[in-house]
Amino acid sequence: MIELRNVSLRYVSKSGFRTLNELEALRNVNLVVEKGSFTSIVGPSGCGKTTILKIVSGLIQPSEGEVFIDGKRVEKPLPIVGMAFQNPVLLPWRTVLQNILLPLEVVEPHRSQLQKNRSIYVEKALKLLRLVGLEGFADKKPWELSGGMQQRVSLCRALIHDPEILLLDEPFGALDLFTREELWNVLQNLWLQTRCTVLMVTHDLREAIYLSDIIYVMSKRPGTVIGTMVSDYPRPREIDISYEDRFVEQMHRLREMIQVK
Amino acid sequence: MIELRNVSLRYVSKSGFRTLNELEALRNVNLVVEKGSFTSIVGPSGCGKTTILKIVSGLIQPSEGEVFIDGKRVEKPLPIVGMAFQNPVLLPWRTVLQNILLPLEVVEPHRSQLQKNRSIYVEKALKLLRLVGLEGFADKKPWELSGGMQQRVSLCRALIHDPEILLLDEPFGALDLFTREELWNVLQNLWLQTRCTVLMVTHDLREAIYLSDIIYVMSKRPGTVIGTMVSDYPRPREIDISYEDRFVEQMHRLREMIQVK
Amino acid sequence: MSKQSLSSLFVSAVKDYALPTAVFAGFFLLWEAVTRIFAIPEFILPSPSRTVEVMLANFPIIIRHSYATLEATLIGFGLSIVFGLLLGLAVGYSAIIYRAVYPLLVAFNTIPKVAIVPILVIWFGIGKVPAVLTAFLISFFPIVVNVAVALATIEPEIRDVLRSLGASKTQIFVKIGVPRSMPYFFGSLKVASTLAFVGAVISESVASNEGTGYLMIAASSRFDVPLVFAGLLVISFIGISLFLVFAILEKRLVGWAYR
Amino acid sequence: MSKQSLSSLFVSAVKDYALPTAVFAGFFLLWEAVTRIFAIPEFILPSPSRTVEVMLANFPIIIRHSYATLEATLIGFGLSIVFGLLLGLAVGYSAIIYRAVYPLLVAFNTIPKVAIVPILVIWFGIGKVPAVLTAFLISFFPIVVNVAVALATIEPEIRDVLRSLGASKTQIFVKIGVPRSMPYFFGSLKVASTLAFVGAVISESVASNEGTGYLMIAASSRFDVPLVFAGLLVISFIGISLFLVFAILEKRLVGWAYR
Amino acid sequence: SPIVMPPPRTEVVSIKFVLDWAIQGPQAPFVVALEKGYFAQEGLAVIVDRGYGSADAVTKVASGAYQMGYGSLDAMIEFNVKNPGKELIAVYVVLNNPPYSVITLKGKGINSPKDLEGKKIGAPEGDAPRRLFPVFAKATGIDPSKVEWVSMSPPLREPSLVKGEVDAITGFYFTGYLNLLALNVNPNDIIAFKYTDYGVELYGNAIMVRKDFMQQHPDAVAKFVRAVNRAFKEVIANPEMAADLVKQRDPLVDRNVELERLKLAIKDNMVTEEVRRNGLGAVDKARLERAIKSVVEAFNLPRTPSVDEVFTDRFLPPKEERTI
Ligand SMILES: Nc1ncnc2c1ncn2[C@@H]1O[C@H](COP(=O)(O)OP(=O)(O)OP(=O)(O)O)[C@@H](O)[C@H]1O
Ligand SMILES: Nc1ncnc2c1ncn2[C@@H]1O[C@H](COP(=O)(O)OP(=O)(O)OP(=O)(O)O)[C@@H](O)[C@H]1O
Ligand SMILES: [Mg+2]
Ligand SMILES: [Mg+2]
Repeated sequence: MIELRNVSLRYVSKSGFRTLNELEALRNVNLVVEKGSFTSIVGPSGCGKTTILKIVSGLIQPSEGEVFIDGKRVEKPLPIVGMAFQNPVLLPWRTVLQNILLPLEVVEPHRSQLQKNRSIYVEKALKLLRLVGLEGFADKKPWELSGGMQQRVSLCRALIHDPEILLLDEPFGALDLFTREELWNVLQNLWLQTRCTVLMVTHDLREAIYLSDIIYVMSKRPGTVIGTMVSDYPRPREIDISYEDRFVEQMHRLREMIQVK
Repeated sequence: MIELRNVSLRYVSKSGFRTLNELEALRNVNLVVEKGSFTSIVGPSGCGKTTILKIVSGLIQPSEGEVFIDGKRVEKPLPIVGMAFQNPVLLPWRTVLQNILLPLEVVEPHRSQLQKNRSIYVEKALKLLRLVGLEGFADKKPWELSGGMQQRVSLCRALIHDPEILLLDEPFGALDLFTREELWNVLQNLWLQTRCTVLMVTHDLREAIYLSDIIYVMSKRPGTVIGTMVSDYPRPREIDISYEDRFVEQMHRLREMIQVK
Repeated sequence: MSKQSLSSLFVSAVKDYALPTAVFAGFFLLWEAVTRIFAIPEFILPSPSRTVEVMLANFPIIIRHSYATLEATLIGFGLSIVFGLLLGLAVGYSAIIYRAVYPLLVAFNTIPKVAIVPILVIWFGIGKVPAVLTAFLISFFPIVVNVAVALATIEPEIRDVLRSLGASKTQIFVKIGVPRSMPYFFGSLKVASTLAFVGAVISESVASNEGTGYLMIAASSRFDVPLVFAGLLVISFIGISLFLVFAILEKRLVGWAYR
Repeated sequence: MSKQSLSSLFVSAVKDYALPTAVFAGFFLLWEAVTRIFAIPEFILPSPSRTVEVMLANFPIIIRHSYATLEATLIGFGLSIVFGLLLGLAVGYSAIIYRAVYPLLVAFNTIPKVAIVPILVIWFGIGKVPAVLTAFLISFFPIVVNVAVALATIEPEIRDVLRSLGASKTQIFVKIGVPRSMPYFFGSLKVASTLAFVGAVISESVASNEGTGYLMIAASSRFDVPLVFAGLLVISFIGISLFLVFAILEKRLVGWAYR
Repeated sequence: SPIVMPPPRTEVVSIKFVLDWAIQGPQAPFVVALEKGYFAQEGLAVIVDRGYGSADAVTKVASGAYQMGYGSLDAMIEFNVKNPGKELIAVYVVLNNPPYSVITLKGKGINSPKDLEGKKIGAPEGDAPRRLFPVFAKATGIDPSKVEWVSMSPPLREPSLVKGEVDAITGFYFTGYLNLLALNVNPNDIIAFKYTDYGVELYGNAIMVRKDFMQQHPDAVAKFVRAVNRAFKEVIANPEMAADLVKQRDPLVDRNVELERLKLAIKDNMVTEEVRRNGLGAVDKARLERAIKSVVEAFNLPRTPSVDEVFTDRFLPPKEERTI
């Protein structure tokens, strides 16, 4: 379970000892992600969604308030977290496959087994690549891939070490509609198998409702939670449900929640 | 007018003199963008959309076929082109404002006037920033902006030198629905004023129909044009038209065109 | 990164000033201890206390000679920056120039500059010019290498931003190459400035009537080793001062790279 | 970038081999011409033809001495790589270590190593050890600087990829710091390897019974300037060979940075 | 010649010996002793290294890096006065007259020492003839303050003289003379003022030893001196053979040049009137006393060492073995 209690965050620009200016990105954010649930965050550009993910992952510390994962305060990044960043950020000196294997070289218990079970892990990575539609690209360098392809590689990298907590920052932002819908189902299936806790940022309301149990709506900067919506369609869900009237109506409601501001 | 005649492109990985492997990205692409028109390209991830923009801009040369702009063969990049890349690629040592002013330091006649008319150009840049909703961020460094904000800055940079040809690679991909719709109208208004030739890549079919005169649909890799659709709503268009039945129906048709493959 | 408290301010201040001072103090203490414990004779390695004593006693002379060295160093170093930058840009920009010029540069730099000083002396006479030239010749290579690497490794994505505007190669240099290579350029300046000092001193020790190099040779031939070390100490101080100037410039100009 | 034709293949081949050869040939021709046109006496600057003549006449001796120099250089250079890398990692990683150690390093490098050789000789005797140590001491600084800069300028975005996995500082070093700094590391190796040669030769010229430095001093004290230059020529050739080894390694290891 | 006795069963003492300069003709006595195995026959394991000037040799011996060395007496005197407790002492003088000289060329307008006034003289800062120039000036009655010195490293001297950068140089006569010949200067154009020709009473280079080593290993020092003395006599008798051995030791040298250099040294510096009278290696105490005074004056030393502090004759072989 992930819990944000009264989290505020100010970005400070410093020059030497002097504070040049401050920017309040988050104000009093309260947010709970139940263990094993799929939660999404939507909100206007620049409202602090990425900042929330970075706080949950322990990459930055809140200016005020606290973050708990399974009751323990987050003070530094945890290896049980897998994160797909908004930019793919693949390491240019590694091939696609080597990029995907990176977390295994860092996170225990995989790290000590990588040597021994390398072929098993490679097999797993190749399977993930196949799932996201990138069969045959394992040995390419990142810059030989298109933007959407890089994003998919970055998703594989977040998944490879079976994280208990999965943080996704617009994971399908650079993908076309069909690839996107395919990957929704891929993600849904993986999640149904592992039941890890997912916190996803997205701009696509359909995506949010289709994949999530709960959707948090955020206000403009300084970002704070201004509403939630439950999506209780039975799983596994299929694309067709998104054309159902109830779904479309929910999308409209979500839209209005954001628009009210 | 932009014209692609039988354009094919193969990416070649080399190691020293040896060719490691080839990847056929485009095959026999024929495409015409009328002068002053707004044209979009849609297609699956990795089908070569970005590649087409790079070929049109003269950044890469087609393996076969030819590209003409206003009847002249494109052999190298032209200063009349403004391009917003799929990644924002802002220069980290420059502030937001300085990033936007970059093209003016390179492209004539602005270059020779920049010194003299600096305040006018700065005014223009600040106006663009205001239009995309980034008032007050002129003096920030790029990495102090969120992903969507960076993308908007990159759009401003493509526009600052009043290019005759505007190439946009998923310019609104990282934006939430509302910011996106606002920017559609901003772009539409700018375009109605300047009537430059726009070629845009997008994954959002609504966006494509809303903004364009013509939409080209591309196949999976190796990419080629498999269909076109005309969008003839009178301008200026307003967001409401996208909820009209005809528009929704056109979206479904476009969707099917892509899905057929 | 995001918090700023009194205690962190204090920590920064300590980092900024106290620590280097402590390290230097420690270094001198160690040096003093070594010379005492092993009873190292003065004519091999004088203790720092003795060195400072001699330094103070001969301060005006040392300063005069150090000034001469500093002058030669700075002029030679200035030449290095200009030519190193230009050559680095050329080499980093064009693979052809890289292949053509690099091996020659490597060959040249493998040669100890001491071997070249006599030639310079014969051509330019004894005095300032050989010192300046030696400082230049010894210090331009690191600048060339780093600027060249920085240019050659510009990410194509960034380069394309300017190329797409029809920018000339020179413009890409100026707008991207130069600012992007700044952190490494400053790095190379740190190496180059120390080498420039070495070059000037070497040249002075081969043929000159002034400068720290001359002072050192003169002192050591009189068995006045503490004076040699006093000269070295002053040169080191000047070297550090120059380094601090760079450090400040660096902070202002390339802070973006060290976020 | 995307085209590959016979003609472009030919152009690459020319770039690869013909051009550097031509440049070298041109350099030697120029040198020969200068010595002839200005009738420069042999004791100032011997012509290349004379130098080569002397080189061939004394080939076995020169090779023996060059071998000694190469040995000292390589060992010293190896030490440089190891310690330079370690120190560079430490300095580049921790701002505290940076502030504490950097000024000391700068001060140390401002001192001409010639001044230190006698101390080394007193402690380690005449011969190979001082040469090795001098080669090491003179060449590790560029490595430290470049590795440190490369580490300190890692983009936070890339660093966060590993940090988010709970990676330790060491792991971030190994997985990102090291590969990312490779291009600059190789750049610094080019500078350091030439300096290592210089260091070995200098030490040999002050305290040794063998090596190119000894050969040069012996020859120059006999006014056999062509022999001095023959020694320099051989050292340069060895320097270029070492450079080529790096160039090949570089192409294999950091090709990604030069796309 | 004496029958070589099997060496007594004492431990082999190893001695590291540093020369004043490169291995050249005038260093032949040590080369010959080494190459012919005279040290080994005395039961000594000797290593001979080239040096980088007398000052450097003195320092290296004093520091303990070497046990014995070869260098000029003036450098040793200066060091001894400046570093009490680390003194060296000379045990055998090789160059009875120092080869110090001022060298110039015809056409520079210098025909007598007096003409040096107002002229530029090139020399390394630590060059012995340069530093002892006041002694020479006193002997010739010129004003040393009217001479302008130009500092340069040793190999730059002769080219600078030829190029006209300086009007004269100081240095060892046998070095400067031959270097000028190597630069294609006509021997008749070379003008040299040898210090000894003008009544300068100095001694040249000697074998020196650290005092503590001398006290611990008096036998070894005596054996070393004996071996060198034996070789020295052979060198004087047969310079050709000596030059061959020098060439053998350092293949890079030009044998004939070194032979020439050696012959010059023998003639001017090694076999003097005094040597014929007193034998090789010895000193004339009265002359040495005057020499010490000159050095003290020239170097502005705070103390005047006694003759016994500078030289001891207790290791000299019997006079008949030293006579030529
Ligand atoms: N490193 C930083 N330094 C200073 N300000 C920052 C930094 N990162 C983000 N900000 C500011 O914090 C605010 C929130 O940024 P964040 O990246 O969390 O937004 P976001 O919700 O992810 O937006 P988007 O949808 O555009 O990605 C923005 O106004 C941005 O300018
Ligand atoms: N520099 C490159 N080197 C080698 N292959 C490349 C390179 N750039 C692109 N490709 C390949 O060319 C194909 C088309 O790439 P492109 O970037 O044009 O796709 P795209 O249509 O823009 O995709 P997306 O929507 O994901 O951005 C992809 O399969 C990609 O792997
Ligand atoms: Mg974001
Ligand atoms: Mg693309």
